[in-house]
Amino acid sequence: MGEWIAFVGLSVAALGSGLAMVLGRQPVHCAVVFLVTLLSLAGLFLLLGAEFIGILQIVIYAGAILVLFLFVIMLLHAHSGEGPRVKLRAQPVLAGLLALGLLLGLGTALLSAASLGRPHPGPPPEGFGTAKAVGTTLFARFLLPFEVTSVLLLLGVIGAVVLGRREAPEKPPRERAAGTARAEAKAHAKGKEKKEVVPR
Amino acid sequence: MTETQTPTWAFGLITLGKGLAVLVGLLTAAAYLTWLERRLLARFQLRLGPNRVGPFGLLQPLADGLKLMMKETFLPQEADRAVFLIAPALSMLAALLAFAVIPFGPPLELWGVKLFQLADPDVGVLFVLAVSSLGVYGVILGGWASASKYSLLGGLRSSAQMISYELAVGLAIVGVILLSGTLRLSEIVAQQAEGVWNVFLQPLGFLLFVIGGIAETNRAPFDLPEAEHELVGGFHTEYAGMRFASFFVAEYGHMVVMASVATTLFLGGWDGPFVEQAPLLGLLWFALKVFAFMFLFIWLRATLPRVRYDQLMSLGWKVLIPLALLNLTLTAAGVAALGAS
Amino acid sequence: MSAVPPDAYLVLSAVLFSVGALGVLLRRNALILFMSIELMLNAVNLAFVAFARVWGDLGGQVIVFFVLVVAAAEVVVGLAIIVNIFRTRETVDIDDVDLLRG
Amino acid sequence: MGVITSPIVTTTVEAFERLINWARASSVWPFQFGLACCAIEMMATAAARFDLARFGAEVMRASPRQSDLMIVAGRVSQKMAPVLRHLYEQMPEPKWVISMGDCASCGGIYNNYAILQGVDKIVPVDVYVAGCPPTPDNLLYGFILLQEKIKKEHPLHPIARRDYTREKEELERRLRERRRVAPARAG
Repeated sequence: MGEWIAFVGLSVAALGSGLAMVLGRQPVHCAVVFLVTLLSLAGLFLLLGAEFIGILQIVIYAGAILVLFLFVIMLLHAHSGEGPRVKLRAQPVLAGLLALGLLLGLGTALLSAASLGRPHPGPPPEGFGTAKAVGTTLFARFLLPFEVTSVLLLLGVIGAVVLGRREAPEKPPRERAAGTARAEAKAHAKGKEKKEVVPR
Repeated sequence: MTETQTPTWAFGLITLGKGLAVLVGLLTAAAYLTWLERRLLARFQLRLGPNRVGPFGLLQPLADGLKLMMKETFLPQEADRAVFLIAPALSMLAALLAFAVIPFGPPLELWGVKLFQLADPDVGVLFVLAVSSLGVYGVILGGWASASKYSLLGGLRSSAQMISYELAVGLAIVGVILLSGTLRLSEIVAQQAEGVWNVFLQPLGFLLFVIGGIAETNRAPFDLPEAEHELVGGFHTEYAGMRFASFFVAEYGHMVVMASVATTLFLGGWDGPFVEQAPLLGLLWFALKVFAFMFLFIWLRATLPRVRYDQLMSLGWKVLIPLALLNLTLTAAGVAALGAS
Repeated sequence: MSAVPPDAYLVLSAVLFSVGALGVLLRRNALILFMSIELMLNAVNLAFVAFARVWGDLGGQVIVFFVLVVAAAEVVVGLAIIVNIFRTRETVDIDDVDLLRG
Repeated sequence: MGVITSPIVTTTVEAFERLINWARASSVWPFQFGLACCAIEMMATAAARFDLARFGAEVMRASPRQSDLMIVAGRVSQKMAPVLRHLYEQMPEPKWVISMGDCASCGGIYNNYAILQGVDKIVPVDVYVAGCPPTPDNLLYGFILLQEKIKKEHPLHPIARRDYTREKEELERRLRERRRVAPARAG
């Protein structure tokens, strides 16, 4: 009974805040309701016996990723950021239809493939979902993916640093001396191009 | 929570009682820390400090609280109403929630329920990290919702600062986890009570944790989010009355939490002389250790000037995190060489 | 009433995924669009955890761990791209950046 | 509006008023706001020898939203006046003003077009502190006077409580007088 109450409450919270996030006008409001979604999802993870993953969800998603989102929203002081709709006027209708279709397809696929009508799996085994169990599985069965993930993270760091740099570093003086005229012409062209872009 | 003998109502009642006690205790501690800070700062500056309100000025926090409660409530015109209102509550919540898993006394049991710890989850350390990472929301949302450029700058600064220093703090904690082999806070303390305190095994980790903790609680010398000389009041520039008071209490609550976590992870929690004979003494030891940290916080505020923002960032990323990684590597090597505990 | 069947979690995850997809299809603010993608990832995570519960296999939970890592990397790079776009074009509306030039 | 006259209610209200006044008077947070040389003396008041902190008032807030008292320390130039007024209006109620020094009180030696001849032309001043500049003792004395003034306020009756019975008597007395006078004139 308690589980039902928790489940219904959390799923209503998750769904409501998810919808509010998708339909919200103000990006900061979207981020705040998304925080509610994340927390209720973490609660659902706890209900499913995934203690470690649930907490990890809060630490990584709510504690790092969403803060980064908020940071960027504030950095760009971007309000709704959506001008009047000029292209694709039918987009809202189409989007709704497509999402509904996706929901129907997903629902049938999941329910037919999964456990519909199967008895409840019963209480999880002792130690299911604890940090120790998850860690053992991670380092025994998934060692190679784990190592590959670290490479992925490194790539992410490098990518962010490269993309986040404001300007290309200045050329060393030797090169600059050699191609001053060319560089100047290039800079001039670039400036012109920018001027063309700005009024749009 | 796994006890089968205890009836549910008794468990609920005890938990409720514990929760209330912790809540009241933490709020009182936070309020009286402001008094302690003002008295101690006065001592450091050869002054007397507040002494007219009650004996030794002990009623000062009461007067401050009452005054703030009776102030005009007010909302800036351009402010985002909902976010402006929930930001202080979020900040407060994050400060209070972390205390739920901290064992502040020896594992005494009443009808099979632990008396001196609200909850003892398997992932206690991670819970503390998760909750303290939520603390940044109050600050950043409050700063944004005020619709003032000082507040926004304060919010941005503090979010960048808290994210950066949380890494160092987390990495410092990993060293302790490697040594103890568990994420359960009560077990970490019990192991220290039997063996050596972690501060002797992890001196570098302890130092990193304390520095990172000071930065994460936005205290001097890292109190840039509220640097008065550049940002007026930082993220709480536009907050007045009770909402400002809740930010204030949350800040001191964060300090208590940080001190408690440091005590639990590095200083052996409630462990101290004669605890085995008189277990209640553990509460006193715990309180004393937390108090020592508080003293350190205040001492640092009275001693050190505020660092510059770029200095803060380069300290975090170029010094603390590499050192934390070094500490982690050394600890891992040591644990691998000597065998896991 | 008995315990919640894992199917209920699966249905919830499907609905959440569709909501996220709706956001991706509907919104033009790059940041909200990005958050909708995160919502879809989270819905998938929920399905993984539910399956882990059904089969009593921790593999599902470990996959969630990987999804978290990938999401973190993705967000870092994606947000950097958005910031770059904003620097040159002063907009976060994706309809304004449909040309393949900066 | 009916006036509640039950003695129990009155005493309770008075007790509350005393409590609130005590809290307000013991925790007056000044606004970190210095204008000229008087500001130096204001800082000296907060420093070790005089220690404003004893009265719970060392919490100088940088934001007007969080402060209760504005110490106008120094001459107010005509250019500063609107700013000062703006800041005063940004402070939430209840708020007080101490006009510190001769310049802030009446223009002082700056009897010219550039300086506001007394800050009370733009904000309501509670306590004037004389001196050029006043010594920290003077400011402390002014501050204690302000505390006494706060303690005489009626926070639950924002407009100072009127003594209705006496007013009524006064009115009746005047009416009687007029009646007595009027017939005489007629006669």
